[in-house]
Amino acid sequence: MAVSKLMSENEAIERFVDDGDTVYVGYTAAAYGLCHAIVRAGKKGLEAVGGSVGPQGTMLFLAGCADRVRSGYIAGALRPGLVQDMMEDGSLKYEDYSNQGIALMLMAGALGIPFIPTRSFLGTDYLRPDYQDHPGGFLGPGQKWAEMESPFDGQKFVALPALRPDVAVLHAQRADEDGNVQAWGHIGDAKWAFWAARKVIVSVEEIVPHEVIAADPGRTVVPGFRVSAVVHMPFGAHPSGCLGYYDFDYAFQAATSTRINRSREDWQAFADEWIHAPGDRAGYIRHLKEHFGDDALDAIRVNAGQSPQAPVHYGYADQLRFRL
Amino acid sequence: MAVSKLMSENEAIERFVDDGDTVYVGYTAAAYGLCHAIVRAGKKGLEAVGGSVGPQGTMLFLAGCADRVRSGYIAGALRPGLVQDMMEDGSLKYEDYSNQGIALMLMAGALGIPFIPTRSFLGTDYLRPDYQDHPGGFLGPGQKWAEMESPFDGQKFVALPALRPDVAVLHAQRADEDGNVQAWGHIGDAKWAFWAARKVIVSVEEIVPHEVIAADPGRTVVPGFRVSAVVHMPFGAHPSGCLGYYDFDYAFQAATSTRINRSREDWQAFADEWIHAPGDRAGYIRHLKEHFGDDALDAIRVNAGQSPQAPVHYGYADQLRFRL
Amino acid sequence: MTNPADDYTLAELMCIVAAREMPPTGVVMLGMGLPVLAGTLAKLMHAPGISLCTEVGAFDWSPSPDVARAPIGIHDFNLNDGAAMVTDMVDALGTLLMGGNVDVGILGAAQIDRFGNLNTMVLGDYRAPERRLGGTGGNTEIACLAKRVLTVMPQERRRFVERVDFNTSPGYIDGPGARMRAGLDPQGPNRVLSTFGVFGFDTPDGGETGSCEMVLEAIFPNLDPEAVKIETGWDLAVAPQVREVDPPTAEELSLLRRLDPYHFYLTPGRY
Amino acid sequence: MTNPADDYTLAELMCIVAAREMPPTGVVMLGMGLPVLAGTLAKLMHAPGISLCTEVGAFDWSPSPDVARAPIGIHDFNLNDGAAMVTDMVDALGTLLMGGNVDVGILGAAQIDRFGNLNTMVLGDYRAPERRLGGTGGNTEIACLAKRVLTVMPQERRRFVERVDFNTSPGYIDGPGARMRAGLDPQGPNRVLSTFGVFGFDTPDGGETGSCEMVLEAIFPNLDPEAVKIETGWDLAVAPQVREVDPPTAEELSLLRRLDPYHFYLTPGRY
Repeated sequence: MAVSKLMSENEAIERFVDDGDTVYVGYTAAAYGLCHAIVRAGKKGLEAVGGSVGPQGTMLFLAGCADRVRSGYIAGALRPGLVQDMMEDGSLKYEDYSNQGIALMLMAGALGIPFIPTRSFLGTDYLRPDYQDHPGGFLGPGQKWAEMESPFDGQKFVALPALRPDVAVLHAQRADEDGNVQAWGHIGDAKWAFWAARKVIVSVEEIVPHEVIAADPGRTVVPGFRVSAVVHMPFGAHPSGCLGYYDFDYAFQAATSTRINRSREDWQAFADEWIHAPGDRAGYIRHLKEHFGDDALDAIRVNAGQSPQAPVHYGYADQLRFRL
Repeated sequence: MAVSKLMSENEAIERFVDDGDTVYVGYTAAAYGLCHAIVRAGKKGLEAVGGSVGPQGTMLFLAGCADRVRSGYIAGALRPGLVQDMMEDGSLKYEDYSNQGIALMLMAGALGIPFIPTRSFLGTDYLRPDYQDHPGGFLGPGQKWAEMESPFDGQKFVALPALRPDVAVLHAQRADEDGNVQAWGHIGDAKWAFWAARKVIVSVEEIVPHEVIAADPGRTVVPGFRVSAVVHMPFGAHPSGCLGYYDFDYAFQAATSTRINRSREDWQAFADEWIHAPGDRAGYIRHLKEHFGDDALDAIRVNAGQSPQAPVHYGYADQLRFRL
Repeated sequence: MTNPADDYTLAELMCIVAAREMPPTGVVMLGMGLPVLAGTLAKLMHAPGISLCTEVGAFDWSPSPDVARAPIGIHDFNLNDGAAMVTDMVDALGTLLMGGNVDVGILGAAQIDRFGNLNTMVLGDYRAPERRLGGTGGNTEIACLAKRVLTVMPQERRRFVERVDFNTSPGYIDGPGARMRAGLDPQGPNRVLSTFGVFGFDTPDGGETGSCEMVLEAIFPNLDPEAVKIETGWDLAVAPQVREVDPPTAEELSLLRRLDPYHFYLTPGRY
Repeated sequence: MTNPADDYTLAELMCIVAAREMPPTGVVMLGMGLPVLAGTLAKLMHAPGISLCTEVGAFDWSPSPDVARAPIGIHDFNLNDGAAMVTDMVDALGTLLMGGNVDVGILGAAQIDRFGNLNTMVLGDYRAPERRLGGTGGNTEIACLAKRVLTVMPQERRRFVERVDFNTSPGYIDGPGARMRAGLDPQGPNRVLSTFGVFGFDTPDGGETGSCEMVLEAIFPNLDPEAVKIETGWDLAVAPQVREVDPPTAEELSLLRRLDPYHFYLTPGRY
């Protein structure tokens, strides 16, 4: 409780990400800054998991940090490039699920149950027997899912095994030093990653006093006792966005995501300039301003959107008229 | 969307509760006013379900509206009285689960999956073969749960069948006329009842403009398209409480819950005075003040508790610097 | 209807026709890509009563009439502005979709086949891919579990194929009864909106009976059914009466273009 | 330690001893009844580092030092005041408890037996009840899934029974290995805090080996182990060295009483 979990991104990754770990790297609460720190730390043999694995995950593939992916959507493979090549030449192994599949598997992991049933995947080629041991995969047959029937009504379903990542890297709006995290807005599968992962590393736009958390505990998405490290990292999601703080930098994203995926040289040049040389996210933001001008972040400044209107009160009576 | 779902409690019950329905009657979002309306409407053959079925459910048993209960805790059976007698003489059938069991079964119902695994109940007498067809029950063997092993690791678990109540009656802090409901505070199993039930009837302390809902959509627990009826019912949870509006009326509760459970005569006297004669919740509150004085509600007025401190902004950029 | 706009692309009309296909009310789950643009257009013009939802967790999104853009994908923050509820993916693809609350799913894909199956996964053999794609996202569960599916796809012979290389998203699979045999519910009436026309499926009951094959029902102005057949990879069934699709109205076209200010959606080669 | 308070009830000391049993840190799930009072006392005095949680959905509740009352049951709204997170029952009994995040569960019950099994369901035969009880609430899952369990129960022969009438909440079931055979994890070290003393269980490894029977380890001041045996429904095992429990300190007793201003918890006959 009283032990601060606040630390730098480089320390957090060094302490809580081990080579070979299964790492939740999602799309919605995209922790670009933490993924950059993983690249800097030169972690190896990681598996990236997420309902969708965003461009920050692409960097883990290109840097050789991650050689496996378990996901429903791989942003880096959307268009021709290195990630598609790696999947085709076997240097990036993959097990394909779907957004819902991974989200439910994370929920099952969080719930401590062995699997979760779904009626998705029925009638698809995912379940083809000759695809269960495909050369691109790494789980092996029988471990990816199981077709079953309900003991109550015979309904066919697919049993998806629980997924407990070794570690999750996530970005959110705010937290206190104890690691109580508050987030708002549509959150994708990140909600369950906070609970499924054995270790949780979260970067946030703002560190707030515990009183701010306790003033609205319904806004908390994970309590501090489940969090290993909190990193104060303004613009930690850039070039993705953080609701209420800045929007997606689509220009930067479109330019870089195509470029880094084009050739090894392009990737290395990007990594040297934007990941290694800056040293941390603060350096990255400084470089962004040097490179694009002091107004580099103006385009993503929030200038629309709403805030709560009506009062919310967690009110009760502290003196009662009590008769037994 | 644009069709108002606002109506009186008596109309809502008449239109959306049918004899024989399985009715979610929980503990946390206790809809006393709606349960009183069920008693007034003289519904028959209902089954009450909930992780815990609170004293408002007791009234459904005593009034003869409900003759079955599927729950982990039955408030009316805590101490000797009519409810225990009914369970012992067979006039109230029961299937015992647990709070977690029912909560998970509601979640499974909401998720549209046939069952949910749990490691609870393992090692208990719930699973004794000779208890599966017990005289007090109504589900029959094989329908209550199933002991299974995980196809992935052989882990033993109990499969709990999905539970989809025909209708849920709930009380919350506020909603708009479309039925978008906002609630805050610890909410027990009510969260999943809003999604598991085929029909949702909700009473609220305040009807707010849709703009209030849209200003903080993260506070919404169920969207209007899942809600059948919204009832504007101040003090609709009394003698239970509504966080931020009034606390539990422990004095009233302690007095009445013991009394109504003591004898048929006591129950009938209570029902006549507090349910039938008042006609609706407004009449009930008027009678409360006539009976206990105009300051009857002072003891439960909220005078402690917190409100959100720090700003929350659902902010984004409405103009982007976009390059493809 | 006002004078038809005479200067429009087939892709623009495809999105407009998709918007026209929306029912007046119901819960609509938006897939990735063009469905977001078409759904936004429908909500603002053709079907204000629908409840637009995304797998990311925005429920019943009602954009203001002067919204600056259709969401740039389903992660756009502007989906939080006007939503009645925002939550997570399990609530969206689980509680909402699996729970049976989604009336219409609107999808895109890389390939579609004669039974309306979609492929978002791979070109060629899954075990030895010619070209690997990004993956299915929520496409699979929407196809499995929505009560109706609308598919928006450019009419190209390489994409309208006899049999999808990988069936990520079941339509009628391999014909009548197949969905039910697989453990899925009937689904429909489904529609495909392409850059050439509008297709239905030959089944009166969501896949129980009928051939369950795609049927050309309506065609865009100044196009010939033969042109559609040329861009279709199987012997396409054609309805006895092929209706001609109304061209875009000036209002439809101007709103559609206003909703895509960065040409994120309608830049040729991106859809 | 300050001068012991000399005027206290055995029930008061039971709650105080339960509070003393709390580890310095860890996640604690509060069962219904006296556990709420004992947990609140521990958080404010003995173990400020613990994270108190309830099945209703309050996580890491940190009451202010001058809190007006221990929560009147786990539904008391004051559990929202000082909590780090408030959520629902699936998150509490599912994600938190089943997920393996609960270090200590603290429970009460109607009956306990020599293996620490609890009964919250029925007196007599479940198929022909002598007396039906309210039910288990979250007691069953906490007993199944918490890493350790502390049980708080008045020492009465009718409640400390050879075998519970209905095992709602497994301790060591029927002896060594039984939890694992049932599919549960080992659990412990468990403790029972009664109105007469403190009990452990004869197992070094959470139920794999040892007799797994309840053992009297400490006794309240001025009580004789024979008195405990008289109020125990089986031949109770007694540790070679039975420690005497320290009486309440003045601080413990005054805080405990301040936390129960309405005698909701410590009115004889209510626990």
